[in-house]
Amino acid sequence: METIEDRQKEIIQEFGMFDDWMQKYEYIIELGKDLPVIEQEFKTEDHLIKGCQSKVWLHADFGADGMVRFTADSDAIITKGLVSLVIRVLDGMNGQDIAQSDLHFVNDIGLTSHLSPTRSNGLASMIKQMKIYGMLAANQQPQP
Amino acid sequence: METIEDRQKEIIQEFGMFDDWMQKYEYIIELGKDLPVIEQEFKTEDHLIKGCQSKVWLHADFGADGMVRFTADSDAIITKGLVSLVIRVLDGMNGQDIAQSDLHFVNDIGLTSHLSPTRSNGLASMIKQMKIYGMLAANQQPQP
Amino acid sequence: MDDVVSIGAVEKIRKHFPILQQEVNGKPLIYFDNAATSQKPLSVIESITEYYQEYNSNIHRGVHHLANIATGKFESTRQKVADFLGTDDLGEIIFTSGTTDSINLVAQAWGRLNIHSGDEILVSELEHHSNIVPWQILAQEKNAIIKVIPVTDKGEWDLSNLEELLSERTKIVAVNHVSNALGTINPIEIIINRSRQVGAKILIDGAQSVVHFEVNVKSIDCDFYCFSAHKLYGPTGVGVLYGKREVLESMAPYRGGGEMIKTVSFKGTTYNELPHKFEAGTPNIEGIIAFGSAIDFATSLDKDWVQFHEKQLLDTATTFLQEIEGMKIYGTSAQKVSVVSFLVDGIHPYDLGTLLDQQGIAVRTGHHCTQPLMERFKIPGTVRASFAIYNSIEEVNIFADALRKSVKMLR
Amino acid sequence: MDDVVSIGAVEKIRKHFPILQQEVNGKPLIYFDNAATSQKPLSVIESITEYYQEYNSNIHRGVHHLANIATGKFESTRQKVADFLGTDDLGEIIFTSGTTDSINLVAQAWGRLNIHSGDEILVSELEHHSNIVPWQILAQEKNAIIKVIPVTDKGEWDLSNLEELLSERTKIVAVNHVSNALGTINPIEIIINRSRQVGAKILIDGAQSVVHFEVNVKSIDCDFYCFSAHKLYGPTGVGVLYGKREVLESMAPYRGGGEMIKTVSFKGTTYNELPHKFEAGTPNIEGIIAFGSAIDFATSLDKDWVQFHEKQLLDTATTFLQEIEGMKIYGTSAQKVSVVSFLVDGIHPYDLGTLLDQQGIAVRTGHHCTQPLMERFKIPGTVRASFAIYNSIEEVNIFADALRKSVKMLR
Ligand SMILES: Cc1ncc(COP(=O)(O)O)c(C=O)c1O
Ligand SMILES: Cc1ncc(COP(=O)(O)O)c(C=O)c1O
Repeated sequence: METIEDRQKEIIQEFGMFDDWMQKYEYIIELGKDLPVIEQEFKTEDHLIKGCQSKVWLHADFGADGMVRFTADSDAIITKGLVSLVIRVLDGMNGQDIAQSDLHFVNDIGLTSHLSPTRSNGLASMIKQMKIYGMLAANQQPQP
Repeated sequence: METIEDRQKEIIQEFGMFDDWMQKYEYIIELGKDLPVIEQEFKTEDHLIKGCQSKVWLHADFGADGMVRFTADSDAIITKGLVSLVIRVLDGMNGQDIAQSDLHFVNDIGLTSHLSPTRSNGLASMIKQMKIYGMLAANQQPQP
Repeated sequence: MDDVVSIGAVEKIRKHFPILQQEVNGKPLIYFDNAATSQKPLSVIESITEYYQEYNSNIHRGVHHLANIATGKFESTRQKVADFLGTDDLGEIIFTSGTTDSINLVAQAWGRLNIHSGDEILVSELEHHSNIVPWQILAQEKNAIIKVIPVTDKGEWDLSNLEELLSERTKIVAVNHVSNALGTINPIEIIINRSRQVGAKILIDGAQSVVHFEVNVKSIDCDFYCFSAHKLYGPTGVGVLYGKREVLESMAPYRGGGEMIKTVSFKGTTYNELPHKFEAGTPNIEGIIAFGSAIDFATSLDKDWVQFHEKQLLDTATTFLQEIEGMKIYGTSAQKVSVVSFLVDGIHPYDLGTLLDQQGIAVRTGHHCTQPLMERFKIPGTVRASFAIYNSIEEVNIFADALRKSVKMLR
Repeated sequence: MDDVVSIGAVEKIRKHFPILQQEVNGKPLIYFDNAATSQKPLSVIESITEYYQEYNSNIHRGVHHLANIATGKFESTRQKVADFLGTDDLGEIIFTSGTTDSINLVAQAWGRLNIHSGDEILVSELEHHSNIVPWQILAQEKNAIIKVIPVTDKGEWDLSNLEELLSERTKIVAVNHVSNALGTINPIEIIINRSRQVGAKILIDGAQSVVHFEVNVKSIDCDFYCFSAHKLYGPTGVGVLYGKREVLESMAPYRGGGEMIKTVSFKGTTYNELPHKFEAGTPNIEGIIAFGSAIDFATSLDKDWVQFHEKQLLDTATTFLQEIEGMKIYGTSAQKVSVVSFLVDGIHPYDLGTLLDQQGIAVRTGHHCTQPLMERFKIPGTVRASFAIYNSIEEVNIFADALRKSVKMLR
């Protein structure tokens, strides 16, 4: 089975193909357009991630096997693309693995140094929230 | 009779003899020590000139002929020396002449550019006050 | 004045601004975020260096050489500001740390003495947060009421109900000279005239005006005028509060400390004369001295050329923007400074800002500290391009291409 | 550490301070006015130039490259200040425009909520005006009482009646860490300990301490600690307020404006999180970034050497001063920083200052913004020489000669 690490490597490889950031953004935007949209009912205040100029809603479904499924949306397409990258890495993974994951790909593809501080903060907040969900799932807590 | 202008020229000439400011200050200090001291009864709040780190008391006596006599004191000796220079120029002069005088010697001997702003302000305040006394004397106002 | 003259002039002016000679993301920097803060000419940067290398010293009350030079230069900026605003009275020029600080000073030092329960404060819907929140804090404390001049679809004041908004209870009218979010030049004369009739005091937030056109506080006849040095080629951390002498004299002190006192004793303290009464503590000495150089720079510019050039930048940008499908420009008054705020249908302003930045172009996105105005237009924010004298028509054209490309990518 | 090491070290340090390489009145500048403001190392001056030439931009909420760099550097100073003061919580570090501003912030934003009629505020007789007047303004508004810790002939706190000065009514104790006029290092631990017992909050005015020795706000356990960048090798117009998170959170905002809000609406405004809640408007961006370099410089110094060298400067000066006839030194505590305040019998301090300046030596004369302290000693002011790490023993010896000469001239 594919691990979180495998998926990160895939993304790093993909991003290695681009010559400049405009191309990377083009790809991120495409990813954003493809992101399966969150159910309307979850686009509420308590699904909102703080710390961004754009809005991000995140929802998690816990499987009985400790597996977590994420859906998300954003009003900004680049943000959505970034969100979709993280989801691609963590979606369907085991709660425990999510909670303990080290998402080094964000750094490796140059996002950390390239994004604006507000955007980085937003991304970091989202990853943190996903890890919390992972932890909850691992502890077999009822779904929030 | 000696005019205000004559007296200024004298001072400018005297100061022209010094090579540096330490010598000028030495001279100013000597002048300060020699200044005839104001009567104790005039060392009051309303004889105080504002705008100086040191205190300056100034008193004026009006003669019947429109002539003004100044006495003054200061708690700082350099200030006293400066005061004594101005008094030397204006003392015993006609009120009208005092009021209209242009004390260019202050500038000519380099005091304007050399003194600290507080001290310059203090000196300017004193000169202004002396001119006011001159005007009062010229108008034959009763002595303040 | 024709294009050629203008291009030559811009090239000459750009030489004064070292920051403009750089690349961002591999593209020449195009700085269109001037309403947030202006860039600084070399003369301003050099005056800071000179200060620190030659005569840095705490000012006032010093007897030594360095303190004397510093005090002289510091006070000479006050003279320059007085000349710049058209007052002869140096006591009317208070240095603060910025427009925000100036407005808070008035809201506290004037407001707490003069605003009572049920009194009214009139602001407008297009104010910057800095000209809203200080009044809200005051109103909350005093149980006073904030009234709001609404804004039309064009981004202008709707003065049709001004009579109802103003009353005997209106104690102060605090409004913007130029809107930072939209660029609208507001008809402050009308407001001032009508406010005088009900006896209200008038504060003008001039943060966005002084860099674009001349302001004379005496002919405007306002009680307070505020602006920041950093939007006028000067350093950050420096602001001006102009106040009419009689009004300033009637006010309580704002901050207590060194400089603002005459005598301090535990039996009772007396305050210093204007302007020092409102300048407690060590001021931003270096900043205020450098601000003097900024004013020198600003006043050395040919006013007609500035107007001409800024209008050309605005018109060129407005024309190309209107050609983009789904474009909506916010702020379409005929009276505007060189600021253009817009949104493209279905595209988040943040995404546009990001892609423009990739192409070396600095614009601002978001609510521009004017949330009530965004609420009025029911938008989360805009993309704002604000142009300065050192921007060129060529830069606007590059912006046009970059924007078209970005819109295409995001659709 | 012997003299030779020390001389070598001073020479090395002086190279960092370009201002020291000049002549004043034909004599090499000797700058002994460090307690008024310190000189700045080249790294600080360069970081200002770099800011303006490379990445000047308004911070926070920007999406573009320059704004990102500026925001990053700005916030990194906050981290440096937190490390410098020994807290992990960046929300506890508020940037202000100086010590005076910091104290006023507390007096207003904390004081107006917590001080009521009949409450007591405890200060000491040796406070700077900046730590007296804000409390007087507050006390007058709230009908509160200011109590004063007296000072002994040696210029130390007289704590013999501390029990009577402190009571259940004491709501805040606001005192000086180091006296700017006398140099005394005050035993704040004792005061803090006893103040805690009556439940009072504690503000320490650290304007004169941080440049001389290390301060850890967590081990001191104060509620507030204030200082100015300009006395710590940094620029003017920048100050720090450290506050305990829970205390800061309980406080009302001080200034209203941009940055300090979460949402603004005429229906109601909500405030931002710490530290931004207290930082309204565009801050002194350039100054705060350069302050980061100043802290880097300060922390790069060998603490032991600083202590050793400053003590040597103080001891050398004290020894020669005592040999002058009619000399009286004010502030003779064993716990002192490198500051010496004095008067010579029958000679006005202003005259001494003037003649020293003629000889290239910058000292401060006057009341040093401590009029109640001057009143206590029944003097109009003093001559104050304050020494910094870049001063040399040789300079102190030149000072000795110049002072003797001046005294002779004035007698
Ligand atoms: C002990 C003390 N407190 C407060 C201040 C005020 O600092 P600032 O003028 O930088 O606000 C000073 C500076 O002279 C000081 O020495
Ligand atoms: C209209 C207006 N008012 C007030 C301000 C606040 O100025 P500062 O942040 O310099 O205090 C600004 C700056 O953005 C502004 O544009």
